[in-house]
Amino acid sequence: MKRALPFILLLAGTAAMYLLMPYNLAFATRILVMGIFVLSIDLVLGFAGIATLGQAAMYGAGAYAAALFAAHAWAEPVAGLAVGAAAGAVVALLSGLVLMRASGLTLIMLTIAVAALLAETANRARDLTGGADGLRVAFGPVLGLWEFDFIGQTGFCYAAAVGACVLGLLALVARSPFGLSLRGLQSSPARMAAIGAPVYPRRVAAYTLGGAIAGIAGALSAQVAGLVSLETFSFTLSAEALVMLILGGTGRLWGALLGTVLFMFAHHYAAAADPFNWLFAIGALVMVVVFVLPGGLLSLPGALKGGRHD
Amino acid sequence: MTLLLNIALDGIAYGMILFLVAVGLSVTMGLMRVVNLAHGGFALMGGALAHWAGADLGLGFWPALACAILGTVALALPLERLVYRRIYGFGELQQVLATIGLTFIVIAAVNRWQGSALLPVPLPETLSRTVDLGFRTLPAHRIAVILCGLGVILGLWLLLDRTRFGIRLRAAVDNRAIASAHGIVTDRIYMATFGLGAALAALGGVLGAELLPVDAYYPLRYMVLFLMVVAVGGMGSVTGSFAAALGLGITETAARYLVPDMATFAFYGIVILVLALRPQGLMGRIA
Amino acid sequence: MSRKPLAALAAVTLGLAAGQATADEIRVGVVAPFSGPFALYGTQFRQAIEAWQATHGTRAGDHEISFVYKDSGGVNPDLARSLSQELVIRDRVDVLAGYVFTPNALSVAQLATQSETPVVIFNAATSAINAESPFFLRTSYTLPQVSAPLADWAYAQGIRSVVTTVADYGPGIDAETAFSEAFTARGGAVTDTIRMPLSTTDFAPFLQSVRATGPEAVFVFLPGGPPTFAYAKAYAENGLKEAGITFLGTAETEESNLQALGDGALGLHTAYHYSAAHDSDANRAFLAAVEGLGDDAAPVNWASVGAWDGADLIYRMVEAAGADGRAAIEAALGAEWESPRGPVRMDPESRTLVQNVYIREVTRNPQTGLLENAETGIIATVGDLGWKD
Amino acid sequence: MTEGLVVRGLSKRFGGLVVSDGLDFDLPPGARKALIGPNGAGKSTFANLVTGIHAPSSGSIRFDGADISDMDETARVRLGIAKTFQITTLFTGLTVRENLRLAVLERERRGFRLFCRADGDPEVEAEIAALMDQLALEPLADRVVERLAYGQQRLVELAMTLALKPRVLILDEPAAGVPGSETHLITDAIEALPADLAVLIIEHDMELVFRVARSIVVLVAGRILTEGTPAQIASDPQVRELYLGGAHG
Repeated sequence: MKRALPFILLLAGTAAMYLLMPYNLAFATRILVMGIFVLSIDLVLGFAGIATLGQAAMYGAGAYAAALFAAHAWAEPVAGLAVGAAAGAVVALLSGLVLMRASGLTLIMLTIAVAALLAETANRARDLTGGADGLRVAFGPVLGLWEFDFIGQTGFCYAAAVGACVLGLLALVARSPFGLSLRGLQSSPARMAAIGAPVYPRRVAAYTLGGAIAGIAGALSAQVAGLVSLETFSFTLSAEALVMLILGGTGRLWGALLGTVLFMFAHHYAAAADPFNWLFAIGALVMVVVFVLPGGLLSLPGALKGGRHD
Repeated sequence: MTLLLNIALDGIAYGMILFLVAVGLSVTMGLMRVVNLAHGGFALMGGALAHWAGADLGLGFWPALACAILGTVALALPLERLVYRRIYGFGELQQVLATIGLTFIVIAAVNRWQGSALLPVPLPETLSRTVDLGFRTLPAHRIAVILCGLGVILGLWLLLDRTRFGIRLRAAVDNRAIASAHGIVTDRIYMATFGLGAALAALGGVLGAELLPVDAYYPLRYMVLFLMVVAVGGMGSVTGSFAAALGLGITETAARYLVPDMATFAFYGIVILVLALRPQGLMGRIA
Repeated sequence: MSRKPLAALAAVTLGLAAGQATADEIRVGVVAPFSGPFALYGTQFRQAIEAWQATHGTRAGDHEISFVYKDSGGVNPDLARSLSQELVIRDRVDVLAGYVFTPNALSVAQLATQSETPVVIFNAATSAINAESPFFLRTSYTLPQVSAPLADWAYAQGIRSVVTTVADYGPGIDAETAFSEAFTARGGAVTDTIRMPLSTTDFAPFLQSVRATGPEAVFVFLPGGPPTFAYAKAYAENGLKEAGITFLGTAETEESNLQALGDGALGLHTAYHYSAAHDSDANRAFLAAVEGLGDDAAPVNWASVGAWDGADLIYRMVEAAGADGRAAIEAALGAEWESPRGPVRMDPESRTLVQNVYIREVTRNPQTGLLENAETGIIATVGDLGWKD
Repeated sequence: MTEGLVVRGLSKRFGGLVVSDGLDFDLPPGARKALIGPNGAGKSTFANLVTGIHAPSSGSIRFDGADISDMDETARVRLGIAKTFQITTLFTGLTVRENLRLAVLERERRGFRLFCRADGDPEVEAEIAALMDQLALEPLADRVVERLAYGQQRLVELAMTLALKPRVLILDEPAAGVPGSETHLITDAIEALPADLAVLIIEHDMELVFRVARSIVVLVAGRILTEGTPAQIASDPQVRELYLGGAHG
């Protein structure tokens, strides 16, 4: 029962968003998409300990792949998600073969460089991608049944369903031998090698899986917005998502979700009220979390109790 | 032949600007092992102070530059004490986040103070002239930057390799506990080094402004560029940053002459190639 | 996913829409960057609108007009669309306005069409945007609109060879195409086309290449801000002016960064639809209205005038049609008025303004001592030359 | 006939520095050998060469007749050559049970399994329980490793290494850093190791060495000085010179 509690809370939260914010469904949908993206970073960074500031490379690849697939092959969104996931996975696999041999600052730089290269490629391939103008694509009804409406009901329910699937998948993975081995990788690559685990292939696998999920998030964003822009590859997107993850707490799925929801709400309301001071607020918030709550907000109850959680 | 000369000249001039804007980071990140994403923030402080001194106080270029460097150091030292001292022992990611947070605060502060428009520092007559080199002209400013870059690398080499301060700094970085045991006051050494990094950041921000114009969002716009130079050069090596800046500068300049639309690919391609083959950077020590 | 809540919500929304038609208050949602590197646009939009309301009141016909502002940051179509949707559905705005970047404008096409909400674009200048929804209107300009007349003017000045240097992204290439087509159609020769990476800050290599080619003029298109600043500097420093290579630009000498360019900018030629130095009563009234806002007034440039004319157009639409989107579009098409930039007319087909394009030269105003874009003549009165239906 | 680990002419240079110089070494099944020598003699480098962390500059390493000189660490562990580190290296954020589970699952090559629970296999859980029982770790089973005493962490590391079911076990200073009151835990555990397991102990603690080793190799400056039974080594004048003459003991 206790294990199911977070799921029940999450379900209730999603339903509450739908019922309490019927006029803000587009915003609620963006939270869901971002949540999936942050989960993908959590898998790569929080579980496997692979430091990245370039996860947007896979997000953008997924978004463009889904849009191009819809424009030239089949406009059904669920198929588009599969294509987006595949594109994210392929980009992560190919870049991961080089990147996963590096670590630390070098790795961070390489992830940034890969995203920058992809952005430039998409910019250059204007005939295909529309370049800086963006690529506008009309997607068909979800599973041929539900048309995307401008109020955003279909978009929200669709994103919630996809988000639930991704979360379910990651909850499975987190408890699997693979998930355990990722935590091992993060904790001590030397020890992993000493127990005979193939460290490099395992890191590539983790990066690829994270890439697939980022690809799904990107594809989903393309579908609900009906548009893809070069900004899907941007450093800002990677960095912002990372801040959300750290805010919530790394290495735990709920941390990723909590951080995303809080950050997005804070941004939506605080930034609307005072865009300038928002930057002050976010800067201060990040520093407070790093200094005072390195485990993220999810570690707050434990910290308040005075004891450390086990 | 003229083309080759052009590439060499513009490449060195551009590379030297890259070196000047990144060398402060090479000091804080390379020597002190802090992934200091707020480096651009200190350069911005310098640029904004110089603009303020020039435009609002009516000072000339050189007094404005001095004002920028001193002002930035004056702001950096308390920050070292309050913020950086606490993050020296953190992991790379934590350092990245803490310094990104600091960068946001600096941007917001400058934005509030000076607005979001460009913050130019008008050059003095001596630097805004163009110098005739026979086959072409070159702005005097670029020549000054090249000389300044050479001066900085020489000065740092003397400081780090030839003085007691340098020896103590390297001892402090390599092993803080042992250095303390030998009576080296590591806190002061760290503070002085950090001040040096901030001063170099301000110098680079002001001198580099002709190519990398300063506005409130300067730190975010060029953060990746600074980091790339230092990462390619190798952590812990000022000489490495120098080589990387010149190498990247000449490569990108050559691409701009020969295949202008591929220049971005050339830049990132080289970065990926170098880091994939030598993860520790050109002259980095293996950790 | 049940159909029930959908139906219920649709009913609610329709009910709200029905209530709106009789309401006296018309709300306009402005989506623009109010934070980040492009925050100046948002400030200029807001100040132009406030200046308009300060001088023209808040009533149009029988309707009270109010504006709601939303911060879209930079290029972020997801956010722009979500904010616009929220404005239409929750804040019940009757008109959307603003939109600095092309992707952001494109992202609301479907929303505008489905909800029949007129969208008045204050800035985004890619020709193709307006084809995406019949509810798009544009009070700025399009790239071909200014680039092609510039080519005509250059040819008329006796310039026969040009090298184009543009930023390697959509708008840059659109400008390059429009200029080259117009220039070669006249009989001129484009001897080289250089596309410069968007992130470039060191323009010396490109301009040295231009110099080596030795054309009579160089055409440039760059995004505003630091790149433009660095390019203008590099043009002066690399001796192109001395070599007799004329600078042909568009928005490069816009007013918000003009003073920062310094003396190096003197004599630069640009073709554009608005200069803050335009000599007319309408412009003086506009400048006075913005200055009347107080010390915080941002420099006035094309973005300000786009918003000012946008407000003008919105007032006309509301006066004629109230909250009825379709009727409002009908009322807007063909509308003519005297703008601070000169006479303008909303082209019924391309839904972009037909306006004068001026040739300007950067000079120092002897009275204020400041740099300004002195208009030396009208080159053309044109609509969107890039419009393809 | 199994021949175990056979090392011939093994050398390792780091730049100009020769750390291992033409070593010949045998470790048949059931062996209990100790490698001793002063600091800097190249003991840890030897261990790293055997386990594949470093590649040799020359020479060969054979295991059960097959040349494994070019194999990487992972492949050697999978052949059955396992080691503990000089400084305890564990998954510090995980519990004792999770550390052991990870080792067992990797040995079983299940690390890529995505869709079953890591703790879902009763056989694996039973094996973990047996290992903890063997080293008296049960009371600590669900404690996070980083909060254990150092001697306890040492035991966890030993248990993890045993979980790999190795045929060659290299213990790099198993008692280093362990308080005297806890050393017996380590000694007892080593004495209770399976009889057919080949064990190499690198250690400074002579008491421990003389208690568990049946044969001792003395390494000085990258070369083997001498090899013999504990009694022979204890009476060897060269060794006495080395250890009583001021070098570390």
